Amino acid sequence: MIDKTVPDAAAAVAGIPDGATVMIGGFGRAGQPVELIDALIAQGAGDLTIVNNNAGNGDTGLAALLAAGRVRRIVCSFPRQSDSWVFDDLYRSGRIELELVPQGNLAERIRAAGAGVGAFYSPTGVGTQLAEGREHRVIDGREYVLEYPIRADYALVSARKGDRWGNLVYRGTARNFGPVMAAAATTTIAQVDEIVPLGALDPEGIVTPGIFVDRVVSVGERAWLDDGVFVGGVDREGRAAS
Amino acid sequence: MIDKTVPDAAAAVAGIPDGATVMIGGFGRAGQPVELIDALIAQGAGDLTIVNNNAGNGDTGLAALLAAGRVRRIVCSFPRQSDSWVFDDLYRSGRIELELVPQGNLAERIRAAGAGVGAFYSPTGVGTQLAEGREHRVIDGREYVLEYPIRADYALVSARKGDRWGNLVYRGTARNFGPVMAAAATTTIAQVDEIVPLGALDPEGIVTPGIFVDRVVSVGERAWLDDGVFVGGVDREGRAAS
Amino acid sequence: MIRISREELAARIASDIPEGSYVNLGIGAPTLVADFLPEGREVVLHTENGMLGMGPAPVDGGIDPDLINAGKQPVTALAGAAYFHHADSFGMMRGGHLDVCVLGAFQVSETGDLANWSTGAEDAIPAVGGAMDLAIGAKQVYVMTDLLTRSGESKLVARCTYPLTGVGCVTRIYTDHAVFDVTAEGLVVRETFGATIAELSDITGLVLR
Amino acid sequence: MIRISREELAARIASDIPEGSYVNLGIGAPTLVADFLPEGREVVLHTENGMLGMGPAPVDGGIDPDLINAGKQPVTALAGAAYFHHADSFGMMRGGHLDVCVLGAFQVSETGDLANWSTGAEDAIPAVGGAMDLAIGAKQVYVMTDLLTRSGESKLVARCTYPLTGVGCVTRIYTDHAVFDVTAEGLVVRETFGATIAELSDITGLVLR
Repeated sequence: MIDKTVPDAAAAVAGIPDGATVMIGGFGRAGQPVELIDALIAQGAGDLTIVNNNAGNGDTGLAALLAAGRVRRIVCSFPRQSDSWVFDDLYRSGRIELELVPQGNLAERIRAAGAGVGAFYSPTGVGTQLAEGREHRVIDGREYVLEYPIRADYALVSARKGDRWGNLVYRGTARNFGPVMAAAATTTIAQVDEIVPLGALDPEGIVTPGIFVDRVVSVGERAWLDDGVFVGGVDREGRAAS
Repeated sequence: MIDKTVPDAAAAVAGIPDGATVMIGGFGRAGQPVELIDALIAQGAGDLTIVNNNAGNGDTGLAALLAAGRVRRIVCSFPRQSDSWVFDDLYRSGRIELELVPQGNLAERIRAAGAGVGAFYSPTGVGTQLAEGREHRVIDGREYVLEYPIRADYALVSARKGDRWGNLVYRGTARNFGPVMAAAATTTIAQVDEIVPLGALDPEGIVTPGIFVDRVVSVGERAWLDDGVFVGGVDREGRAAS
Repeated sequence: MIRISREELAARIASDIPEGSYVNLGIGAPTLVADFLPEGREVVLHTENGMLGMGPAPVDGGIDPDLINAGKQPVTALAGAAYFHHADSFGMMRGGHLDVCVLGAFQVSETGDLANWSTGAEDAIPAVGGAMDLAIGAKQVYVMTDLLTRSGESKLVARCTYPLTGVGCVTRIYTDHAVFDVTAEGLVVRETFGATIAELSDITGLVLR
Repeated sequence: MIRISREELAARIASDIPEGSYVNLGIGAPTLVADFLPEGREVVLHTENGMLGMGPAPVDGGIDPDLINAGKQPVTALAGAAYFHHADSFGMMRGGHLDVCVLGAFQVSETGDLANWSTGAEDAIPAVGGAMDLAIGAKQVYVMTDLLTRSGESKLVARCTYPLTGVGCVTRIYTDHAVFDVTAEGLVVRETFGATIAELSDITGLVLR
């Protein structure tokens, strides 16, 4: 019987070695697999390259991984936020490398890795600093820049529900990078609020088919899903990281 | 109020001119928008370029459009089937042009058009006749062939349900090319079994967001959805077109 | 010179967005535009982080951390909303499916070049997000900005000195003094809120029509 | 020489597919493999037209025209199945996510070149479908074929004379006489159903080990 479920977050992140490239889902805190990141911090892997849209918020999750000194390099589109003080400090003191990628190129490069596309021509960034040194090409009168896939050894994603085959459904805008990252990593690890029996997920609505997922761990229901109490994502006053 | 619904199939295909490039969804008969194709035949547009996975089955739907002499050129991956006699005859007598594209390159080229990708490198077809004359490139030690987007003036797709914003959900393997074609055409026309009120479709399960759809027409429930009676797709004995 | 407020400008932009448009409102001031869309006019808002049909901020107690906009503020979903992943979301932009996006700016050139992601300051931490994708992706790229910086320099310039976000991408510039269209023949004053073309030419240092 | 039947060959292939594998079975004979997967061994079948977790043909009366396989035959969906569109489906192949695909062949070369889509006949109507994507996409590409054509020619060849489907893509060849692995050192007889290596070399005209 196929059973990709693992008992806890520690088991889920077992084996991630020093020096690994790890994609981490989420846009800010929405969809950030905080429990897996906490387990990764406890696990101890270091010298990591992280691929994420941002570079951590506040002092938890990805920010805590950065603060623990485990990250050598980060590939992202928007590190600077009102609550990115952990990254800001590391960057200013030269303790972390940054590869800045326009968000759509980041998403499409990750998708290309999962879909076996060798490279693609994007119109995004043409004529800007971020396309300097890249190969350009005019196609049908429009200028494009050649972009290569971004692959990873591991992807850590957060989803709403999963089953023992690794099928996943997400929730709202927490879906964001999860589906493309799941397909772009050698080993994909998903934390879910709830593991459901095989067949309980509507086959029309499965967003990440299990073929892309290696391990699934339930981290339990988030209280606010039922009672509206806030946990994570934005701050209690609804003020946002800009 | 946004209302993309139109009263009937004739209104749905109004304005498609001679010489248009028209994508038609479906894999064989599954997902083929037969009612829209019938309306297109009645509408009279000719000299068409059709993009479809196949080249018609039996004497209905796409095959009927071909038989009516409206198609100058077809772009597809698998024209030759046990029930493709209409195409076979046109092709052998030199009355239709064929561009044969490996199925995955076909799907990805259509996707590229919708996603604004200028071109991409595919490993599919390298070293074969179908890649002859195309640009090749070695990336990370693997050889790829450069593939360009396939765009269309119109896309005709078939979906299970739609709403007045043009949001669509599909059913089973009838989804196939619908979502990528809907995004790759200037004007996308969807036939659905049922138009439902806005908000009735689960926002987590919408496969084609309305941004890609211009007109939606209900063609009514297909009887077999409820009672298992067969209509279209495969023949009554379950023998398949190979 | 007469200036209009940020809210008045947001209302002005909102009134120019036709019913049925698919619209992305950038982080910051452009977000205000949503509040001024005329009652009953259906416009579908896109947020880069994976939703069409974005609704307003939630009322008290309705905050859902799984439902945020590009600025990471809590939002709601309207009836008809759809969620999708990031590659699909940016495919919508890059593929030219959005009718309008409204972006902030540090500078806009008279040929429609946009600079809005970096001041190029030595010690600044760079961050680009979806700005470059939006700049080249939407059919109409509107800029919403004060015409002058706090120190009185024109943000409308002959040539951007800040790092570019996109080349020749801006189609219209809404400022607190006037609205400008970017045309093949240069900047055209579409509407002024009081200033004359001569006055606008004077403070921008540009040839305007 | 001893030959095994098509069904026996399908069973042989099925027994080599480990539990948990993601598998695509090509049109025609390879489809038979599904019928011989050992009871209780979970293998997830992929069909190019957009489903993982494909089940067997429906029982009488259960035919659903929206639920077909790549051969356009009616199938069913297992618990755990998922549907997706064509670009996603072929992304799975091209991206190397399938563990095994099983394909038919006109010819296979000793270096693993595959020819299975065209005999190159002048009057033939070409059709390629997903063959080229499968050939280069799966981690293991198994060919299932008779060793000899009806006219007695070896389908295992030094160099394909028919138009290629993929270059160096086949990893193993299951035939009615023997099973061959394609290795960097040439074809290795993995298993024979009776014939000696010398006999196999004789009828194929190839150096075998």
